[in-house]
Amino acid sequence: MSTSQLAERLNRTTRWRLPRRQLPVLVSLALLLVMYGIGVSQYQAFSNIQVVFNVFIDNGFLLVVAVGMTFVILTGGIDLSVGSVVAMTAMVSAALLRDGLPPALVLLIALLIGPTLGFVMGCIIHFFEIQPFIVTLAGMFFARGLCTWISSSSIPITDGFWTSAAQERIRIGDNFLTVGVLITVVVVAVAAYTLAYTRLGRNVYAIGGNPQSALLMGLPVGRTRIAVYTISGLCSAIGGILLSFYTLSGAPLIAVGMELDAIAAVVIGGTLLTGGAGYVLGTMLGVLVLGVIQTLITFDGTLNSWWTKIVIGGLLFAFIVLQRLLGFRKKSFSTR
Amino acid sequence: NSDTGDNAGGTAGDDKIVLGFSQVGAESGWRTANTTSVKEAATEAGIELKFDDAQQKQENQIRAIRNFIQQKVDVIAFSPVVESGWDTVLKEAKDAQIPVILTDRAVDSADKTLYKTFLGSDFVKEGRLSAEWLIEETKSATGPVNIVELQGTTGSAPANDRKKGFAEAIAANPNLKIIASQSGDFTRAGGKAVMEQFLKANPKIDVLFAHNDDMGLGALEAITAAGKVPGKDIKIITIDAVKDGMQALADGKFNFIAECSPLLGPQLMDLAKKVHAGEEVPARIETEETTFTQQTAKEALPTRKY
Amino acid sequence: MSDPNPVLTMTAISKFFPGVRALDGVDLRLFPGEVHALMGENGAGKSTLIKVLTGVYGHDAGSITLDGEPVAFSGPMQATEAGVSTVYQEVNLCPNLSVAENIFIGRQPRRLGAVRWRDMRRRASAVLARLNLDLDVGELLGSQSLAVQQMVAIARAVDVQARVLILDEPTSSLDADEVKQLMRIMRQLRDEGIAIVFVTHFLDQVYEIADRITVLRNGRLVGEYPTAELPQLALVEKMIGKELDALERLDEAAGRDLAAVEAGTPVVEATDLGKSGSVEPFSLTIHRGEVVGMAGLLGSGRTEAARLFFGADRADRGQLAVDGRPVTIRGPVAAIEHDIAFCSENRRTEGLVGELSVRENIILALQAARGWLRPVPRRRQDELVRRYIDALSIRPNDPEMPVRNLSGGNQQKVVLARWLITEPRLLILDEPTRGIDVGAKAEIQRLVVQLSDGGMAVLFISAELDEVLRLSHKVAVMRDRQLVTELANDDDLDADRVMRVIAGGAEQKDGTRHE
Amino acid sequence: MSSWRTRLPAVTGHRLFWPVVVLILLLAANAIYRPSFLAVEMKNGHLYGSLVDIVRLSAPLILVALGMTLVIATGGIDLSVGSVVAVSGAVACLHISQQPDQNSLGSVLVALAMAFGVSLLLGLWNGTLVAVIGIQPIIATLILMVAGRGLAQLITSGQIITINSDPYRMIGVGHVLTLPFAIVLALAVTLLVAVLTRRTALGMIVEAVGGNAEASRLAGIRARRIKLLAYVVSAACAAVAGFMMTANVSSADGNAAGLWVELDAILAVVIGGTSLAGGRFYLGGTVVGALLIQTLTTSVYAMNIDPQTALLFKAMVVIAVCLVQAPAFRAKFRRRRAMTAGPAAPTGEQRKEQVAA
Ligand SMILES: Nc1ncnc2c1ncn2[C@@H]1O[C@H](COP(=O)(O)OP(=O)(O)OP(=O)(O)O)[C@@H](O)[C@H]1O
Ligand SMILES: Nc1ncnc2c1ncn2[C@@H]1O[C@H](COP(=O)(O)OP(=O)(O)OP(=O)(O)O)[C@@H](O)[C@H]1O
Ligand SMILES: [Mg+2]
Ligand SMILES: [Mg+2]
Repeated sequence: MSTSQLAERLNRTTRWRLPRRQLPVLVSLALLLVMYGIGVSQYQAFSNIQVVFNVFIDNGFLLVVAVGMTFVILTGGIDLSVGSVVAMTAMVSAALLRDGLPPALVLLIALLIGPTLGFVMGCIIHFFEIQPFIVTLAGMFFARGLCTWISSSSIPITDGFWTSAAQERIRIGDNFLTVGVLITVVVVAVAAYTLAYTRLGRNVYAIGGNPQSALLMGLPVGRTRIAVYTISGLCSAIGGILLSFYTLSGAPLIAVGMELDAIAAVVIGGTLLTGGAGYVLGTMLGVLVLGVIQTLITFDGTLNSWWTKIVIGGLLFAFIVLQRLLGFRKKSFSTR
Repeated sequence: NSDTGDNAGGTAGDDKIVLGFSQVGAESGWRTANTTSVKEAATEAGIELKFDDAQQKQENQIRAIRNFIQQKVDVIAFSPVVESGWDTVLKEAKDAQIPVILTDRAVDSADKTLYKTFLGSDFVKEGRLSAEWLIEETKSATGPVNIVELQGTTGSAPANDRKKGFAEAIAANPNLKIIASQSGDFTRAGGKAVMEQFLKANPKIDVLFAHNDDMGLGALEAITAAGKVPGKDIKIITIDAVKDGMQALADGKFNFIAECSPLLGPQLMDLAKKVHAGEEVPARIETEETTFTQQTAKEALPTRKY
Repeated sequence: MSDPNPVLTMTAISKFFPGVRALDGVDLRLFPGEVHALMGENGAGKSTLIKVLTGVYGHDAGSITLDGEPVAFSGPMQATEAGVSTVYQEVNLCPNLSVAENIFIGRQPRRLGAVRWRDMRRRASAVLARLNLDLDVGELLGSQSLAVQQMVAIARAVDVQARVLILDEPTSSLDADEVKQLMRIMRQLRDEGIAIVFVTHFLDQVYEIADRITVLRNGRLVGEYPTAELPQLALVEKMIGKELDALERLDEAAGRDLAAVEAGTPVVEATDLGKSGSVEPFSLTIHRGEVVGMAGLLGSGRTEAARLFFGADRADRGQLAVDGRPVTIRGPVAAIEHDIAFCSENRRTEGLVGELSVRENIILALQAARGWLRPVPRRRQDELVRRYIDALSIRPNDPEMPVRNLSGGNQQKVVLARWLITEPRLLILDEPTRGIDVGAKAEIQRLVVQLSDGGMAVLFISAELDEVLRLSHKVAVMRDRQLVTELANDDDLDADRVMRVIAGGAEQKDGTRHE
Repeated sequence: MSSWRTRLPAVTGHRLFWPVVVLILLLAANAIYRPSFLAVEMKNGHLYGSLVDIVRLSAPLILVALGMTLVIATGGIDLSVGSVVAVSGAVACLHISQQPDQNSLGSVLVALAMAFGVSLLLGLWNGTLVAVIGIQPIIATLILMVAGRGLAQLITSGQIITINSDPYRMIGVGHVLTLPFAIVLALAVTLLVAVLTRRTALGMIVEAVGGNAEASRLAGIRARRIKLLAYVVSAACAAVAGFMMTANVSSADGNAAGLWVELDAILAVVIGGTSLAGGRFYLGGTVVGALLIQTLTTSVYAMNIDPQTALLFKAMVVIAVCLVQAPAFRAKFRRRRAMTAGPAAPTGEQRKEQVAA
């Protein structure tokens, strides 16, 4: 009948578009490899596997935070509190450890406050219909305020569990990874699975696509929205723990501006800020891009402070424009 | 440029020392002078410098140190953004047998073997010197002396230490009282905005203690706008001794500056050569610093480098 | 009907919006195994009643029972769980998800908590096949035409094993064949004992399928009638609340004189205009005072062709001439400069700015044409807006109401008004009567006749062949993204013949017009 | 929704009612802490007092936030304003510092023109990335946020450039008719933007683009050009703010000038009632938002709140503003009251659901 004719034609005309949905991610990957290649060709030591490992070691917490941010951005929201929550988690852990609490308990408390704050923010956003930007900005002030309130100077961590977690080297040949990297990988895997294979994950995409429709389709919009901010809080808390492994201390001014890095990583990874489209793996690429840019600059070692900033901006620009031109993503989905 | 890359590859026989230096950032004129000093001194001393700017982030600094280790530089030097949290990466440097020199700010590692030496000023001492001058100055004062304090960025090491040094030193003197203390974020604009409100809230302010020159310079404008004479109605004590600050001191607008010298370059290069050669160096080297009064500032001003 | 126990009752429901009384003591009874038509003019409160029922809106008075138990759903999620499945007016799906997901989201097949994608796609294909629709369910919904989206929404609702199925204007963007499929499914579900609420402005469909009719007017209940006892004319009168002569007068407009307009000057001529991947090159001339109808199946490329005239999409081959002079139309701005207007079929994404008021939406195109430096004086705005609110009977007639608060049909009228005030020479109307009630539809049709009599050229796209035939001087038929032929609208042209051409039977693509 | 509006005077329904209430509460708290807080006196022929300080210090924020309002109205966001502030200040101060006579009005004007020109270029850059190349606004402007600050430091060589130029100082601390010049300037720019958007059709066009870009395009609006323009205007406003900030302390600090001002500006815009999703914008609201934020900062100093807890204080106030401003929040309390007063609505919560019919 005519409809099937129509459908058949539709299939014919649309099938070739299929890979295009993943194309931006592939383009990002290719560009990342090109950047890595440039590094290798320029600096001898760049080709060490350890350099790649270091990118993961040094950006693990950012990656975890960005993964949480991905959930939020996929619903069309934003979470500015992540950097402060990271600092707060590290700070609280350090303070509690200093006071002699057992590490297991500290870990539990530290992993609870982030999600709790996220939950509260999610509730405010949902029930009172206040823009996420402003709620999470208040959350950012609050968590950072809590940091300086706990202590205005940094608190070292000397706890045995923490130090061994921090300094444990997982040898792979001549190179090594840290415990933090393993945790990061687990978080990324769990997040990717959640987004792709659970109802919660799919609801996240639906809300990002069109929140009103999602509501009318009978999806638990409120619950999901609160959940993503809680997840983001949890990821920030995990990020904070990783950071406290990484630096073995809690400092009130650490991770300032990390929210921007995380948002940048998510968006560079191809996620739409308006929500509804994106992948955790894209976010991982985004973090790696930022990490490789930093590494390139360190290896260069000739840039002074301001040129560092200009070059970071320039590399970001080159990457994003190329990504945009090669990946050629449609601006948004039209319902046409 | 691939030839620096080759050098960084660490051909052991190469006699040119490669120094990896991780700077905090470029958050102030002081810091920039510090960077310039290190760079110039490196060229002069024939040391190849790998410079990295951490943009005030500890994460970046740790990353930089890791990369220095990868590049097998001969010596690593850095000005820590915060005191704590360096053990892990310093252990890695130690394992790679690369000596580490701290500059400007200390770290709080329990394991002192992680670094060879710490070259830098003592922030607590700067606060104390400022207080001591004030105590001397107000010896004859009978009534209470009202002090307002402009702190640096909340949570930063210099702010914490200068506040501490100052407070400890004046504690003994009941006449001296800090009546208000706020953060001016080490900036002129911050210093000015805070001082404006101090002036309105407190009819009688005798002394301003600012954690750096810039905040002092900002406060200066607020004081003038309020119709008071800086240096006379309100005595101003600051720290750093950057050029504009010294000028203000020489002009009689400031009363005292405790120097915090950014010119660590030559000393650093010396140390780098020594530790590279395996010589023993003292664990703590203080920068050669002094204090300035209005009189000494006038004399010193023409020869100041920053 | 036979069953004495209603599955659902709504009693004395009232709902107020700021300044608007959308519902005022409305009752609705729904019995198992019936199709219940909910009828009323645009803005009568049909959609609101449905949203109150499913808990999208709270209500200010009244009560709802389901199976005799009082219920108050907090939202569509609860309603769905209780067995009330709804297709809301306007497609409310997620364009960023695949077709399959849109059908199954929230109730995906799972194993151990993990969504089983393959299973889901297979079942989605099966559900769509039931509606005689065969498409790649892995495709994004947003890349499908509005009609397909509408079908997907229906498929989603139908697939749930619900006791109550609510369809708010599901047929407005469907063509005859799709409607037939939908009717078939509805009958099947009714026979299974499901109660169906059916909202539409197509009276034929009501009389084809509905068992009973509830009529609303201005937020009030007019009455509930068995379909058999309410003749069509009486229904219309109940809906609009007065005697209807507008409808009769329409037929006078039929039988338009093609020769006369063809003798006039061509306003726009397309020569081999086309866009690869979208529309095959076609040629079409529209004269002063001529109404050209466009007929074709869903997705035959009518919209695409119309967009090329307006520069909404840029043609990559062929020529467009306005007044005999070749022009390049780079975009809507250029088209508007040549006095072309385009009323898009998708009012929500391409027509309205929901946040802006009715007034602002109406003057938007005129203002854009004048440039930002020369604002339309407020007095003139008010006067223009007032005139068209009255002419098209846009309700509520408050020019400062945000347009998104208007009912679907009234929104459509706002888009129409926007283009009418620019006084174009070529007016492209893509499904202008979608979702519009009988009275207003007659109004719009009369307007088209009136405008063309006044010299305006009109390109009229509609899924309703009757309407096309009634208004056009000639009918351009599209099939498979090709303009297959032009048919003069003379006495022996009727819907059947057009249908045959559309289906690709009788007439061949010979380029010559059937005289 | 309608019932309370008829019950209470129309003012409480005004969008700005609650932010203004919080603003007044803050000022009242200050006045209680120190009664002289509200005092405005004449000193050397100038108005002098904390209130004057607040308005003067908020002038640059008002400017930045005005530009930000337009950008946000088009559905974008501009993170680079802080960097533009730094660059414009740096260019102007650098030029002046190189003049033999820093007090010459001519060279100050040249400096201003140069800096303004550079800023317009930066705005054009942002606008091009967003409107022409189609990069997401947040990331497009992030590029300049990072690189622009580097640029500012490059211009100042990382030093603080101190100048001694009376005409330039005028912008930051000068007075006209007893009023600080900065206030007058901010007022003038506000009026200019208001006239440009509300006396012409520009405002509505911007709102249409932000509300539905595709529909606007099909209505014949050059949506790209409007977006581009918004970024240019935003940069222009930031440039003037840069002059004010640097003139305030007679020095250009490439690192600190305008640091984090983008967050404050966005906050001001949002408090003012403009949605980050784009569409309707409210210039008056933005001004109130900016004043509120500056009052908050000044209160910390004036009430001598411990810097260690200042951020907590700020967080509380911000969240309080948002809550009282949110209709949904107030509705909860009204319902509470209604419950006790009379028969309650039968269903739970009424959704402020704005689904198109
Ligand atoms: N969110 C809202 N805010 C204010 N008024 C509203 C809102 N939603 C609907 N209305 C008003 O309620 C009335 C009923 O609208 P409704 O959508 O129910 O009409 P309808 O019968 O479905 O019409 P149509 O056939 O055009 O779809 C209209 O006057 C409309 O303007
Ligand atoms: N961007 C796109 N991606 C995929 N398919 C598309 C796209 N645009 C159009 N199509 C398909 O091409 C077909 C032609 O669409 P068009 O809207 O022109 O048809 P139409 O005859 O106007 O039908 P309708 O009555 O649905 O408006 C549609 O069925 C649609 O599925
Ligand atoms: Mg309706
Ligand atoms: Mg169409």
